[in-house]
Amino acid sequence: MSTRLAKGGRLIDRTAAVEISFNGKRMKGYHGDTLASALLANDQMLVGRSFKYHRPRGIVASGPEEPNALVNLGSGARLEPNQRTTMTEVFDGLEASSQNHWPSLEFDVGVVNNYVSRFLPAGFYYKTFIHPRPFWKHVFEPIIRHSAGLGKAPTTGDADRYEQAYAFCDVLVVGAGVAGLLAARAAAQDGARVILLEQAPQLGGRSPVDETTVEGISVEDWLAKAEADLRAMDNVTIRTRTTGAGVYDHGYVLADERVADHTPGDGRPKHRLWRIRAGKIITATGAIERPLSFAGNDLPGVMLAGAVRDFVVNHAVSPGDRTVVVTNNDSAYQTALALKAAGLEVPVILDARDTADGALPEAARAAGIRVLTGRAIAKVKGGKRVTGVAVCAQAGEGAVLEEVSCDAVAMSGGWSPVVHLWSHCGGKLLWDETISAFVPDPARPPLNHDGSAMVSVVGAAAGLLDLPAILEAVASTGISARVETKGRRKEDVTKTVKTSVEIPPIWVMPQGAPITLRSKMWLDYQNDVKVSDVQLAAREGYQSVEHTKRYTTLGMATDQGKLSNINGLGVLADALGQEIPQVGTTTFRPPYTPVTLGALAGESRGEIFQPLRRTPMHESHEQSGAYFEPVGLWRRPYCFPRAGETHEQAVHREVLNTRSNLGLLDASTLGKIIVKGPDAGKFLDMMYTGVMSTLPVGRCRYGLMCNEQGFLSDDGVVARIDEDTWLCHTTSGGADRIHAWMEDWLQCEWWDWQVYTANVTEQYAQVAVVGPNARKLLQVLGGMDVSKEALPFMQWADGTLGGFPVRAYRISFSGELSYEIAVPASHGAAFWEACMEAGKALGAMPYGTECLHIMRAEKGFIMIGDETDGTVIPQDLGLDWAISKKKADFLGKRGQERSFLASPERWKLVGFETLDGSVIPDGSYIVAEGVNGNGQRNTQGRVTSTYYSPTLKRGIAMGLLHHGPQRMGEVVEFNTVSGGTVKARVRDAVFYDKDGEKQNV
Amino acid sequence: MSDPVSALGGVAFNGFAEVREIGPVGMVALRAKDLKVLDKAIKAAVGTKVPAQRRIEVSGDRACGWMSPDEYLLVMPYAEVPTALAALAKALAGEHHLAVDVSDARAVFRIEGDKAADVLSKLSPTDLDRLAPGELRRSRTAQVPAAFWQQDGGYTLVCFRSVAGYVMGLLSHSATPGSELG
Amino acid sequence: MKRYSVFAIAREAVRYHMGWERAWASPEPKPAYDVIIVGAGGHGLATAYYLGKNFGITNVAIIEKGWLGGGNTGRNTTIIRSNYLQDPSAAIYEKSRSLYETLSQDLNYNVMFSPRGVMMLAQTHHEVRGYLRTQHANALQGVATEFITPQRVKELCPILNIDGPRYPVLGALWQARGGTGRHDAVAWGYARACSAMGMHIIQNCEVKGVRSENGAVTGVDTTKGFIGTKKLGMVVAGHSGQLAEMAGFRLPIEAVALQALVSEPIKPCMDVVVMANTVHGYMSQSDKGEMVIGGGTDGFNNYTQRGSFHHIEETLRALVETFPIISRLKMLRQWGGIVDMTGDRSPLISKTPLGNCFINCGWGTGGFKAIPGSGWAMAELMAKGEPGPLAAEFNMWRFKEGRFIDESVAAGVAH
Amino acid sequence: MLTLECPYCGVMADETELSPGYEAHLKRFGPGASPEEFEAYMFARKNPKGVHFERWRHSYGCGKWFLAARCTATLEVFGTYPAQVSEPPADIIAKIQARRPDWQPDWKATK
Repeated sequence: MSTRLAKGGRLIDRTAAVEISFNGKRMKGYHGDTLASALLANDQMLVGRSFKYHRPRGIVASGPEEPNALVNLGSGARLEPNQRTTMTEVFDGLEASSQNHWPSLEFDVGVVNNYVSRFLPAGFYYKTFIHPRPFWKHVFEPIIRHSAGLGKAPTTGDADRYEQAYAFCDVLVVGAGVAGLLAARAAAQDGARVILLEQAPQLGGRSPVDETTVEGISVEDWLAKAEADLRAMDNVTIRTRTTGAGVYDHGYVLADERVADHTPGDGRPKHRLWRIRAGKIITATGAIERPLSFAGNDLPGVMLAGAVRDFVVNHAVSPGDRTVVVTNNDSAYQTALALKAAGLEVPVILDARDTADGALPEAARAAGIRVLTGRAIAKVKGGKRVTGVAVCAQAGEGAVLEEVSCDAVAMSGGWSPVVHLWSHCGGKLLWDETISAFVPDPARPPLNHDGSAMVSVVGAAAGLLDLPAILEAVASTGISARVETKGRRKEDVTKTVKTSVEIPPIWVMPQGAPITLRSKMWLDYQNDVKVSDVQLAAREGYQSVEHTKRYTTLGMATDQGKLSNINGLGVLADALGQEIPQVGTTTFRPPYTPVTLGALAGESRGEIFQPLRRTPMHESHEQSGAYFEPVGLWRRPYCFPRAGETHEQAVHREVLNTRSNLGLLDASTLGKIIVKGPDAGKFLDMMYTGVMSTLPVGRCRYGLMCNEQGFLSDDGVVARIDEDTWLCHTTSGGADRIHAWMEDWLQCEWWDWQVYTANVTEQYAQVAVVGPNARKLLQVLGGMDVSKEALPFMQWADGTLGGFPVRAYRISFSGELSYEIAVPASHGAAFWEACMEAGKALGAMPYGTECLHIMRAEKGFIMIGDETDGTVIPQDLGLDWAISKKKADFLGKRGQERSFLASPERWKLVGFETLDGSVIPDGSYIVAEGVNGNGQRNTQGRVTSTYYSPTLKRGIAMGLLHHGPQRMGEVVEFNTVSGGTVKARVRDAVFYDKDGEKQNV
Repeated sequence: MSDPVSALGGVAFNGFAEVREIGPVGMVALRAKDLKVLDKAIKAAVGTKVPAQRRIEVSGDRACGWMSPDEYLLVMPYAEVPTALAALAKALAGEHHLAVDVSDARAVFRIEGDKAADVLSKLSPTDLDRLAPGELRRSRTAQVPAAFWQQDGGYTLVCFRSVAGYVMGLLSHSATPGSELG
Repeated sequence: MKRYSVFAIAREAVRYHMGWERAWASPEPKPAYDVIIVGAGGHGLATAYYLGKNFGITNVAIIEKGWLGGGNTGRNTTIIRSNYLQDPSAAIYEKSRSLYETLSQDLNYNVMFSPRGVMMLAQTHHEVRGYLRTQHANALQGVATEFITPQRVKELCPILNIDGPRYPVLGALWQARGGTGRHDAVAWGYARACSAMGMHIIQNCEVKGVRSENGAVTGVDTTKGFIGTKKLGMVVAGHSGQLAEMAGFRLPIEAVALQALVSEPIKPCMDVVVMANTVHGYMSQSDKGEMVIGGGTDGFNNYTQRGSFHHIEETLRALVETFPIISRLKMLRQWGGIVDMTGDRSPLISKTPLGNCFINCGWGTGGFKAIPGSGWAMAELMAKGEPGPLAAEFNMWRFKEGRFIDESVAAGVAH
Repeated sequence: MLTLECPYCGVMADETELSPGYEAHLKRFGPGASPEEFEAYMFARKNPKGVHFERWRHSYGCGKWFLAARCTATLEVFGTYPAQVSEPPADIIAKIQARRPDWQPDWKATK
């Protein structure tokens, strides 16, 4: 059984005990434990179930590569599924539960899949569940879905907050093992601004476990000095608990800092996502140990040798009293020695190699450990945990030579450099036969914006698996990044130094294992992919490594193949009779380890999810109980419901009141762009379909803007301010877009024209004062002459009203007597209040956007976004009067001349009134006879605006109809979604006050 | 007439740095390029010289910032805008230019304290270590445009008025105690 | 071709699955074929399949630069729907969707079409009107869609936050027979069926040149030598511009990166596909339990299959706000593909300036759902030399006339 | 995640401070242009896999459009320059050819 040793444990603080719970069981751990080490210390070997077969699973690794020991951490608003126990620091009160089983971890019904696993090989679901057809969705798929998945889905929102931060540096070093520390120091000593990231809470990487001395002094002292040196330099920033997650183009690196995972609820952000721009990236990300493929290698108690060593040395946890070590390289002997040193038994080391005579094997022998070379594990014995191994010859087919009882197996299949960050942005790899692994190819690095190498690799990540080689690489050629920051280039370190470590390719154990054994050898633990599955994929022609991966799901688990990819590739290459470099590798995609979505969303939640644009009167509307609708990033009052009113009732009241008394609209969101200069008139004549250069000073003119395709994109009233200044109003959503559009043409096409623009939308609050009492209100406020004579329709004037400096425009979008009053935004709220106050006696009520829409529809005015949808030209809307026939050119003119746009067969705007007075359904189409070549019902038009008119007490509508204006009086049919139609008569689109008597008073 | 009201009425948040909305502040956007009289015009309006690329020239409560090759931001007390506009109009008479009052279209914030830079570092993709004194940077804070510069041991930040509430929310979230980048 | 079935699995299980035959052959190219399709993605393979199935044309080679199904077919978010606004789009996507319904049976390969339903949220009044329009159009197009209430939205997808606060859900356009499929299986299933008809799928064979005489293609130069053909079909998505250039014409296409991501798997919590276009994000849950999430496209030409990361962040902001429970899930993997965007964001299934050369491209962000219908229409075009009704409107001359098929009028983004 | 130097501000701008604008140096065709010319102006794009000239706007900065020479296959940037030119300047061409010796302009220089 696994347990806590009486002494030792480099990282744990035995004076700081914490209590945790796992599946409701209370357990004791120490500060400095990971959840994995604490579980092992409490003999919790069985920690989860696999994805497909629901086989019992234990802890395999000690780092982020762990595929099995994932738990639901916390509960409620702090529940996090799929937490890696190996990366979770314990804290007092930690709650965790195991995943992917029902009803319990010990007794899981899903394990039935395991008993029929022979019927569920790789890709079985592609070959079955085909008949009967509805069964996939309704029977098979639900079963598969419930059997798959891992952690629990949270059911509530998140109690924690997240944030992001930007950082910049000359050199970013990822990984603070010996190589990373040396790289950071070298770069910093050259004056570079350095950031050093380390995923663990402490620096040092594997060195405290794997080394005794560095550069002649004890590893502890060396690390302490290295850290102290770095911390003393103010051009170095060290961030622990921070994983370099992804490398993107132009030196952009994403790093996930786990700020408060280990102190939940302390008010700090849970994670902080760093977005770092680095001049140069040095990855010192080490290497990950590979499992060996032998039958039963997935049983709880079979662990990576390095992990066993970590748990013993770092946390004083033994995986068992008797641990068999199985390996193809020397490093696992360190595990045997560490176990022995901790007073535990290592009954045998099984080494697949024919000889093992390096220093470590000799040391093991000297320590009295039995070493057998040329040997392999034929089979691991046990159910929910290891009870022993059957030993065979590696060269044979698995005939059992002896059986050894044990409660743990420490395995090492060699080490794979962590090349992820090198590869994210296109760095290429080389197959290194010495260590049987892919290493970065320094000749083909990922490129930075200037074409230079963006990433270099040091240490074990570069394939240098021994400390002397790492040190020699630094000493002999220096850090390439360091020299490059000074503008020189040198050969990359990895070219000149070779590691002394040799790792032979051992992909299957024993090499001649029959199918009965191969179908029990796990490559991908979590996804239950076995050696036999990869071989099956190869036989069936899924020969590309991408095909094999996708067909078998190899490497698609939450560890993304960190443990399984190379072994799987080896098996595939053997099955295809090819070399590994020919087979290639799958693409490494970010992130290196999974990143919490909340951290990626950052601060953008709740109130600051998106910018909310507020007018100066926004608060007043809120106090008035306005119901808002989003318009772009603005929110505009849709209506101002009173107590007991529905929105519809409120809108109708607002319409009737505005038409009979006085309505006030917050029109501040309307875009306002000043265009000034000697060429401004010429410029506006290009921007608008009509002529603006001839507009007299003091006058207003309605204008249309089209894109180069000819489609209508915006409209608004243009005012001539002085000889060379115009003010262009745009739609509420259009101000920024139209301003950018103007600048685009001025900067990129007509750059010699003398025109300046300024977007002054937010400088002014604007109030539309609308209705028969509009003039009276302004007269009550007083200060300027707003009479018909002084300020006729479509003119503007500056002056004061109620003491406010204003610009008054006499324009109308409602058909009523109407003014739009612009005041500086800082006075907007006060002006609005003044209008409301003065309007009390005149029946003033605020109105919202829906009332505005109905009033304009009653008048037959078009609305950008309703009558237009990006495919409509002004001519479709009968706006030919606003299109100059004289101008040689304007934006959109040539586009409108194209055959489809100039065709007389287009749908054109008309009004509709239903025969029964009802409202035509929103979105309805006008049906035509017959069907088209695809069997779709023919259409001849559609509704674009349809409302109940409270003024006329009936439904009114506008829409586009084939040959519309020629068909007045005709009855057409609009479709309904229930299959029926609504009959409506074609008519003029102006329903109300056709002669404009109401606005010209 | 009422007193002018800034977007947030001077709201403040005390986190690990202090964040304050200030204002109203007088601002004029001036667009002009390659004019001999520009020196004189800016001098007359705000009393500073013409800023070089990306610089802001500060003189007491007035300043002139470089916004683009043909745009300057003139800063002054709110009440002085009409005078400044008149001065510009006079100095630039007959020259192609555009000078408009944008005082009401902007919101201005101060971020103060030892760790003021941490607040901005969370929101703006700019290298604040390399932001020189007197340098005006136009960039973004999270999802909206902003301009900022170092001043009086902190930062002055200008954004659009309509998003002042959003920017205050961002700055407060970023300045929450315990979240120092440290 | 040995048929796949539960009985075949049982038979093979007894002998440890040693008797399965290859899903498709790997032949060397012949000197010439009746038809060459360049591109063994979903669209190319489907084109070949329907050439054989509907027109009896089987002397066909499908040439692939890399591995079959290795482009956008294997990189998308597998959404299948046909609730399009414009008639030509609705026609081809509905044809496609209906072919997906029986594709597993037709191919004898389980492509796991799962009609779990697709909903497109309406979160502004403008969007409500847009979807009501689509619904009315769909009613006349024979596409079954329905505009549903917020309450129904919540019933169908309980993890959705319909109350905002920023963008409360006002309703949704719901297509119950939309859903998802297994993208790789679609390519593999078609490949197996094509191979069974005797067609040649030639992988790792890059086209380096297109030869033509008198306005007609004679064959292609490839890394495996010259291969002659009577008809050429170009079905290479993001690389269409490159191939067209070899053939001597230019396309209304920009190649940009589109990104997607998956979370770590969790137990089932979402049984529909949700698209939230106001905030720009969409999500579904795969059978494995991963949340499958789509991001936006970059706005610049990019052939790297790596997009710009801020699009991922923008998408996740939107989705965390829409589905608050996902903030504690983790992004497991993100990737990009090269998508080909036309001037109106609708595809080309078209004749070209070369008489016997045809092109199928421009599917932009919406290609997967179109695979069967696209193949069907392209096969008809290639077999007859003239488009049938499904392809007719998707010709490449529509841009000159201004005859757009513009879906963006209904929704901010098309997927 | 690109960084491009704004030639007006002289800052290395983050991609998120910029707005992309696709192919540069398009010649506008207006009224009087043939259908083919207008179609090509609106739609026919070089869309090259390799050296490309494109428009960017420093939208969160100075608001100005500038042009960039960039490789669409590697995302390397050869240089940026102001938008007020009808073809890439000679120094940009030289920078491109320094790194892509085989690359040749596909237009005829006007000066």
